[in-house]
Amino acid sequence: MTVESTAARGTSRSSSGKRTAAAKTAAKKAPAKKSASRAKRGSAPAQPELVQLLTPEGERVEHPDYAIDLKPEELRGLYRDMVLTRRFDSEATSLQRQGELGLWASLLGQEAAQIGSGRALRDDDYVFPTYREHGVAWCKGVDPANLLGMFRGVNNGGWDPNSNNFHLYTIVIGSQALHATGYAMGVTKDGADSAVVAYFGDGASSQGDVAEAFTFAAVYNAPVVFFCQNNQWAISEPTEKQSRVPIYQRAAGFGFPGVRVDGNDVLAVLAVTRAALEHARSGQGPMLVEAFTYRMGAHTTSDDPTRYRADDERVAWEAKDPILRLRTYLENEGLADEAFFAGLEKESEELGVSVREKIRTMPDPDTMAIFENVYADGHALIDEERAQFAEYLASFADADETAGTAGRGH
Amino acid sequence: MTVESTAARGTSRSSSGKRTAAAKTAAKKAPAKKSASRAKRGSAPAQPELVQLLTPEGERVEHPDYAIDLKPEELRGLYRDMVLTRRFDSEATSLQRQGELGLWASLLGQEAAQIGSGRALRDDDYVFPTYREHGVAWCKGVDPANLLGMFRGVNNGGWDPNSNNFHLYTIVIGSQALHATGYAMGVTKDGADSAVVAYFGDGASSQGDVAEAFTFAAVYNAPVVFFCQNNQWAISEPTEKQSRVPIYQRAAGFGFPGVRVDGNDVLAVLAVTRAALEHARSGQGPMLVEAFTYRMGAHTTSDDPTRYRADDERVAWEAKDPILRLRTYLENEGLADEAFFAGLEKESEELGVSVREKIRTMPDPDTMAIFENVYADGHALIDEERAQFAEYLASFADADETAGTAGRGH
Amino acid sequence: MAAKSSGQLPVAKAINESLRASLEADPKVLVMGEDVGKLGGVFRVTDGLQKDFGEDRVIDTPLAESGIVGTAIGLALRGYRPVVEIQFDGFVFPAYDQIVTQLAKMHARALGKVKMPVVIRIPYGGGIGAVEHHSESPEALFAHVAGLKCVSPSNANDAYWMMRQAIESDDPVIFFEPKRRYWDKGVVDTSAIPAPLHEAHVARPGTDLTLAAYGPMVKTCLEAAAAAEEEGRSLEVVDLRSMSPIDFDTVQRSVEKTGRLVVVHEAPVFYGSGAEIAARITERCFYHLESPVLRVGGFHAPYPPARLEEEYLPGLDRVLDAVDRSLAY
Amino acid sequence: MAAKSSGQLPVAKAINESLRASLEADPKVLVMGEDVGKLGGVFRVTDGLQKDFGEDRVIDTPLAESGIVGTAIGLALRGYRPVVEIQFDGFVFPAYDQIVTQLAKMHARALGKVKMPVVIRIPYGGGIGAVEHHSESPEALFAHVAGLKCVSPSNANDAYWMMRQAIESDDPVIFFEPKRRYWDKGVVDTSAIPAPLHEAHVARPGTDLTLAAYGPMVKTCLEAAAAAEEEGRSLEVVDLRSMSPIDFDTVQRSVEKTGRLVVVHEAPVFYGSGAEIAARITERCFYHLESPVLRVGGFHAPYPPARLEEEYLPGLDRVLDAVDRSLAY
Ligand SMILES: Cc1ncc(C[n+]2csc(CCOP(=O)(O)OP(=O)(O)O)c2C)c(N)n1
Ligand SMILES: Cc1ncc(C[n+]2csc(CCOP(=O)(O)OP(=O)(O)O)c2C)c(N)n1
Ligand SMILES: [Mg+2]
Ligand SMILES: [Mg+2]
Repeated sequence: MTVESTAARGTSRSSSGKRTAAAKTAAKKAPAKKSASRAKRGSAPAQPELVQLLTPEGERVEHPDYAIDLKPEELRGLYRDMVLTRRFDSEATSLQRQGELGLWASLLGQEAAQIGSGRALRDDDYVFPTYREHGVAWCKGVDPANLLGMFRGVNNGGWDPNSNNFHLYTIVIGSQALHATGYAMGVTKDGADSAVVAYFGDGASSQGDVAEAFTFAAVYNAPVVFFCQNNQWAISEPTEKQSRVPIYQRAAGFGFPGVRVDGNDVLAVLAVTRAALEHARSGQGPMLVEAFTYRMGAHTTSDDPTRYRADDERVAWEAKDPILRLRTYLENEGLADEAFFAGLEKESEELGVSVREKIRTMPDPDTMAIFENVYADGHALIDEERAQFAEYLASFADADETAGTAGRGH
Repeated sequence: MTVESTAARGTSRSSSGKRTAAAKTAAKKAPAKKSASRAKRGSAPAQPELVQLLTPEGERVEHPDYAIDLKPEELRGLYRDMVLTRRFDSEATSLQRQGELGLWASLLGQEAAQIGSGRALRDDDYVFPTYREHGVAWCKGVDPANLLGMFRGVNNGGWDPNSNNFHLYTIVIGSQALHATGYAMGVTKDGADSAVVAYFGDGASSQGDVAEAFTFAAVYNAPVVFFCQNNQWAISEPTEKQSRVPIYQRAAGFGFPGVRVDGNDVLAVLAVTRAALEHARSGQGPMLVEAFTYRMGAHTTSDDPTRYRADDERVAWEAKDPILRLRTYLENEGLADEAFFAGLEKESEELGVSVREKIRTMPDPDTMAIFENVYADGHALIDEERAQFAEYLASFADADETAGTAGRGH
Repeated sequence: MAAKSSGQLPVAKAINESLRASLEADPKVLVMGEDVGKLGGVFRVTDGLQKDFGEDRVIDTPLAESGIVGTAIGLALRGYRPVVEIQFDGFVFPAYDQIVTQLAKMHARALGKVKMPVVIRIPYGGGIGAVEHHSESPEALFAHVAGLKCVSPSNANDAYWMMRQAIESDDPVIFFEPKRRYWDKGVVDTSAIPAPLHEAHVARPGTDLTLAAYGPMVKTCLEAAAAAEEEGRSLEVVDLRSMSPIDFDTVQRSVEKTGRLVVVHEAPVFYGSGAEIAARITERCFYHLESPVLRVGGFHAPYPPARLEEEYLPGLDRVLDAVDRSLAY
Repeated sequence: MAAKSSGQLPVAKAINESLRASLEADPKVLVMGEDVGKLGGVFRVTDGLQKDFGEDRVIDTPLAESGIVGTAIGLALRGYRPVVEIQFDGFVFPAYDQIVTQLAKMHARALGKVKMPVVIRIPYGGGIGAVEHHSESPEALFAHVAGLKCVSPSNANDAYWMMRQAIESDDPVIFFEPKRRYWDKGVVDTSAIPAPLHEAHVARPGTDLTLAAYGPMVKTCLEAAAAAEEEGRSLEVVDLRSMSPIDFDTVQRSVEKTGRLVVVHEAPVFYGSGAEIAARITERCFYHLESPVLRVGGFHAPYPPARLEEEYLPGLDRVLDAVDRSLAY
């Protein structure tokens, strides 16, 4: 087993090094005290268990609790999903650099966590994403170009959540965990056996809303899977700033199971998420999955990670690349041939082209869209303001017509 | 050991009965599934450990982790504290009935939890209470009459928190857990070895603020003891509506120890709180103490518990009365004589009289107090409004003088 | 059954009947909050509902307001119509983030693809001798937020009908219940056709000056108008009923007639709803106003302890003082 | 060292220098928030502070705004003076409960026995092409709340001095930083004696009409005044600087001179600060006003996606349109 090779950080980060040292000192200070022994009872094992089915070297390994048996085309399918997702993501990053998008939140490095969990879903399962679940959106069949609308600044959510059971991106950290829980409560009321997945990050685990979602889900036994992508960074803050024990352990204290999975291992993520969904579906309530992964890129295109983290950390994680390891496995086992990889390369290229084209022709919203959809049943003030603004805008048109001069800019 | 006699409910409450039945059904549904076995890993043992040093029958028992050795006068002191606290509390309840107070939140039944924890404190330790910690206030030396101010409606907090290191009562559930944590962070910054205690209820354990306090305390290793009085009710809601596992287990998932203590056993509460304070003081960070107790009375004088709970539950808990069991022990062991009990009875009576007198002579605040202490450095609008209101009030005085008629009521 | 009732009901009971009728009319309607089940709420507004509609539809929640509103949003996304109770005005703030950033914006964020039929009931205002956080009037903090609607009934009939309409609305409605008027009785006509939810109502006609108010202050204004009549002054009282949107047309019509306006609310005057009404009515009626719009309300201070609330709250005298000042221009 | 700097600084850097000077001047001053440490904040306002003052005084916090403000309150109770950063306007709401029910009221609750010297820095407003929740102007939601003070500088010198004064204040101050002006340079004179924190400033004298604004809109108003001058109109621009308290005296003096007032802010007009200013100035200057106070601001709609913000935000033309309308009375 090479579980540690993924679990342990490639390079020791100075702050994390310090924390360990500090903990040791504290323990030394009062070694004979009873409270120290009690402290141990409450705290975590040093090396948390990490479910892994495919090592970074592309070797299949077994796990006593989580088995998976996939057909070659299923394995190729997962590979294809990850490759296309990465391609879409890097295309979006370029489009941002070219000024077509105002911002982009890349999922680079998190493809296995997203495709593995996304492919565990049934059509009737419902997803509540953060702003980074482009791979899950892909699995749910959301048109990738639609994901770009809010980053381009043409809307705040460019798809109908109900047409793919994929909720809108949520920017206020942690909020969606409660929406997912409420939705899952509704699923139970309807007597359905669908499940709901709430995605969130390591940083989000600190938000009160996430804890309240745990409480509500436990109390109502709601069929919701809390899926935490621990990519080890919340912008510039390492996970140590959010928790001093692994995040999956949070669940037990709320009365439901938690498990940590190698988030760069698409097979393990798929197996664990399937089990969690089944747990929810079968009336056993919520479960927390912590996918231990790594944010390979910047937080968003506005971020500069060189200010706060060493490059060798990222380099070390490159060796655990989720796509690479599945490719090695496919190649080693002869499960995919050259033609497959070549075909995928072409498909990738085409996806890039189509996304580029779609974004470049994506129209700006009409000015009067400002006043649309604020209320479903209307609001007198909106009507008044819309009319006044239209009149105001028209006054420029009149001025243009009569004097031939443009307005002075709003 | 008669631990169960306190831990188990005297009567099975129908809703709790249902929950157990439902859980059993769910487990039966998928007994062979792996996810079921995983579920067990995450959930609690059926009979949570409860630290007890004095049984409901007044028998001293030992606990492997928590020892205590008190002198007879210390034991009598604890008894006295509980008796006087109960007396003060029942006096306040009567005063409410007589219209002297607008409301009262009785601590009846929780004397051991409060005196046990309150007497574990050093003078330099700081307490952040809810609205029910009259016994802790007593231990910290706050004049009991001062506690009545907010319930009488003459102020929103009638004491200087810094003169007794006892913060003001906090009504917004859970808020004070964060204040305590921040205060404890400050203690660490100051290099002091004081500890801080945040009191909260079982209901409060659901609030996001309490979870965030756990996170901050863990991350900064703050010397704060989270002291949860699980009196089993949040107004009309039993603890099952807040958590499906014992609350003390919440702590481990945040990376610090939690322990459940018999909250009606003053010796056990004292021992456990001492250990938790020592844990905090010695640089080991936060700890959660769940004192398992029972709210013998109504939530407040405005509440009518007959609407939502069976009287036999309360009756069953009477057998576990915290004062009675210590009295039995004192009497059985010959640690207190008739004179002591008679003296205490007299002291009790005097306390009642003095509280009654103080409350009846407690003056109403001056009208203009409305404008006082809104800002430390003043605010132009307050000055304006104060002046206008004074002028307005004066106009009635003028009218009174000239016409001899009273104002029409503000 | 209860829906046929028509007669004298206290405001709290009228809301209870309204919730009951809504639960009966639409299986998607849910009632949720702290202590709304067996206890029937601390004001008994949900009394008996859990018994009759079950724990699945009348839901005692954990003690966490953000959780209550956040899960209500999720339930709405699933097609339910949750009616959420916040126990007291001062306890809505833990849910403020979910209300402002999620509930209010979800419909717009989804370009209209999802609806948010969530009602948030808040017993609000003072006058009941309560402790801190139990007497506040935070309506301006919600009315400023686009995507929300805010209403407050002043009497039993409105309480019944406005609640039914709020539950039927596809928009989130913050429903401010005038808790000091819970016990005031009025005729509830459950067979009448109600006025639109956001329409103001001339509660008492008059010619000399307009008093505009909503919720608990309508009664105070009506009493003031009655007292003024004895002094030979004819005050018109407009019951606004809705703080977002505000029916400025009705106020404007009144002010065009009377030439004077005093706005009365319990909430602090500074940045309160009176400011919005004063600003807009002054713009609309600049040439009709014979005196500036005056405001009577709370001071820029925390709600005081109960023994001072009578002085703090706008009462008959403070309203009439403002009337005097307005008429003195 | 840095405190001696005097010269052209961008607003963001001026705040950075101000924080630095405050950290140097008083060991009780702390800086805390998400990413304020190594990263120096997403706008680099706290750049270099952790390096120079250590992790004990410049504190990266967990991602939980209620936790940040709640622990800041506790630290203030222990004698510290925390300066809290909220990363963007739209993320202050999880902390709203702690701000409104605890921070704002603690001093009054304790009958003056404790003080709450906490500054909450909020980069606010639009114009930077950001995604949802990153462009809002929620100041009215704080100014309505007694116990808080709210200020917003419009230029680098004020940014420096007002921050120093806010930190020195024993009251909680919500410090709204005009994020679209972070990069605008101005002279900062660190040796001058600053004006009182809550005093308004006549940024440009004029005679025909008063424009009142604060924060980012002051620049817009100054530009509008310059453009109006070309058309022969003399506009006076009042930089309010403080939204609670508001220096009504200065506005009143100006309006008594000009007879006309237009209030400009990015926040939605409905229940916005313009309403309070309009209501009070109309009361104070009823006989001086030649036209109703007009308001220019955001619409009653969520802040729109970036591609619409130029239309949504009050700009030169909308201000001048209001000026035209006011003068047409
Ligand atoms: C309530 C709130 N506070 C702050 C932010 C600003 N912010 C955006 S992303 C982020 C970090 C999130 O970290 P994490 O939860 O680990 O997710 P990741 O970005 O790593 O996927 C922060 C602080 C926000 N969006 N919402
Ligand atoms: C934020 C908030 N929500 C609701 C309330 C109303 N309320 C007051 S006490 C209480 C129950 C508290 O239960 P618990 O935490 O168990 O404490 P106990 O009263 O049992 O001591 C509730 C819901 C409140 N004070 N604050
Ligand atoms: Mg992260
Ligand atoms: Mg309780």
